[in-house]
Amino acid sequence: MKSTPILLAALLTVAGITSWVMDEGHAAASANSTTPEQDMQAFQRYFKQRFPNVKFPDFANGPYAVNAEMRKQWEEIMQFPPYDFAVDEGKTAFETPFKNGKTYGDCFPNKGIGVRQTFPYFDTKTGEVVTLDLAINRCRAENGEKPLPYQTGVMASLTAYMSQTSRGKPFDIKIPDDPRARAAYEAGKQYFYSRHGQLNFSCASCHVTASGQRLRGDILAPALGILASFPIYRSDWGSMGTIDRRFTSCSAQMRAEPLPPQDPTYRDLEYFLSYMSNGVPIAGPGTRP
Amino acid sequence: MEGPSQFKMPSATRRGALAMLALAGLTGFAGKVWAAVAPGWPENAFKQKSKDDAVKALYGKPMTTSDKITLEVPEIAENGAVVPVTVSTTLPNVTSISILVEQNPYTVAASYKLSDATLPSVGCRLKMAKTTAVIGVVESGGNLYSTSKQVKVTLGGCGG
Amino acid sequence: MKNPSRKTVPMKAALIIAAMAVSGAAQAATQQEAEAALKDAKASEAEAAKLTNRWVPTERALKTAQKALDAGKWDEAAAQATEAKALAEVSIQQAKEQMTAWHDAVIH
Amino acid sequence: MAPTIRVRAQASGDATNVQALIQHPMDSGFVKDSKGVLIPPHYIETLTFEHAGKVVLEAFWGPAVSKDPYIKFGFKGGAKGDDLKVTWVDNLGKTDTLTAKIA
Repeated sequence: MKSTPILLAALLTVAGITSWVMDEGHAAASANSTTPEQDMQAFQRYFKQRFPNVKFPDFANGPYAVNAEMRKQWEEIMQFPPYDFAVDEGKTAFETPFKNGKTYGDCFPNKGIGVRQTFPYFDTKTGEVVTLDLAINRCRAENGEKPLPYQTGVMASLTAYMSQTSRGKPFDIKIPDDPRARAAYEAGKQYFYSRHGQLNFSCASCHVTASGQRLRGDILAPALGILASFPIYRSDWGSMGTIDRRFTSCSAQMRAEPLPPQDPTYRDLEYFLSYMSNGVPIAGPGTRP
Repeated sequence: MEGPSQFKMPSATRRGALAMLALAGLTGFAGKVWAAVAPGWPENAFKQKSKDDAVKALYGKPMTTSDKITLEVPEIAENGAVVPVTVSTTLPNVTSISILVEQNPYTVAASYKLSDATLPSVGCRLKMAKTTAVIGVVESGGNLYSTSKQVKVTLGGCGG
Repeated sequence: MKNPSRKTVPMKAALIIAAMAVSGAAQAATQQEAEAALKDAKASEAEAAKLTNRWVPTERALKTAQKALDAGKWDEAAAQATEAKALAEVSIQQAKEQMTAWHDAVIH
Repeated sequence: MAPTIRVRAQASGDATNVQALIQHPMDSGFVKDSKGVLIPPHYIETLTFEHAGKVVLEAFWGPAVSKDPYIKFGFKGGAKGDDLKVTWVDNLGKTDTLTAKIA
């Protein structure tokens, strides 16, 4: 039973943290009475007020937008960012034809160039949220190729290249007039604000209420624009990672058992977060500590 | 870099390597055999675990502090795995610049040999095990100068 | 306006109770008791999974319990299963509470 | 093997500014993998830059240089279109070289 004291300590810590986080609790309202459009306006207003000195497009740069000391190191690293190798690999993979002679470009509008900002979208035919990563693997399946693993490797390289061709284009996420699309949005919103895992944290505990503050050595990124720089090269990983890799590791850090990559719940979460960030320009691929 | 200088190992090192090779052959620890030393690489200096021993192994002479060296490091490293460090100097006739990290497992992080055409400024990214001093060492006109700065390294693994 | 901090009180209490339950669990156990405890814990974890709220430590305790059971260590298996069960029950309570409590956190 | 070296060399005035990024694990020998086994040391020991037959920088690196290492320096001379040869050798005897054009 050697885990017991640690467990106990963790639980007691959480009890403390809970009240700390909740002290800043927001006025409650019947959340379903607001439209996504109203949610987005409130969401963006919150972060603009919380970080009055951050220019709106700069929210794409996460912790570097809100912390000067980190920004200096980031600018140093951006002189020759370590994701450059991934972008090269992604471009080659993107342009290399499948066995049937077709390419990724054939699966996307505008041949896949400059389209990152439109993902994820709600597919009214299948009734589900489609992320860029999912679209890439569906493209492979349609062309008789095996799916790529979602968290790192070629998938990260492909999305790095596709993001780079989309830099500066503002997030342009739509919620079509379809009750299923609205339900997916609401599910993502609920997941974002719900507490999960042993540490009793929600996504919002760190990336809304405590955003810009230090958690151990790191500065917590504001939720606004938080996906705009993906995929990212994290020094901590020493490699590239996709949004799935980040969601999975966030879950694990909250001591919640991660969902499988591209689980519908994670896709709904990405849909909600990206919609909240409408207008923030794509800045991926990015680097993070 | 040309030529078979690969084999210009000091004899003691070579004997050691040969002994290791024999040992590896006997015990099957084949992985060890592949340890090679690039030509010119100051193997002994990279083994030192203190500032004084490192400087002695690298240069064999004492150093004095100088305000003519600029050491650019972050106050708080965003991640100890990637700490940007730049050493520049206005001292003349610079032949070598080295960077030491005082409490890393091995003190010498990097050492640069400059030609007479090289500008006296080098930047790189280093790993730091914990909060400690980074020391920039400059060899100028045959003499050694240094400056140092503390860099705070905190636990990461979250955020982003 | 509601006081949101009031909502967390039962949660806190549950967390502490769970921790206490865990520390009192190391009793002598038979094979049947260990197997029953593990089955019980797995049932709770299945409910947590339905609520999309499995916890890392619960999964870890379940795995350790299974290993201990396979190795014939009934005491350890029972203790780990009891820990897993306690954790799973708190995760279920957390998920149920959050079904409405999340509204309080929404930016507005 | 995909190229492991990326170089940006820019002539500006009477000097050339050089930045390079190398894809290399730079394993220190102190880090364990996910199974708890120590990853053996694997790092670049020397990195040289040659311009017009002359070594303009020789870097000696150890395990404390970051993964996917980066270097920045400058030298007097060098003109647009000149060759800059970059070579690294690591502790396992692996090596790569690339000749870039100064822009």
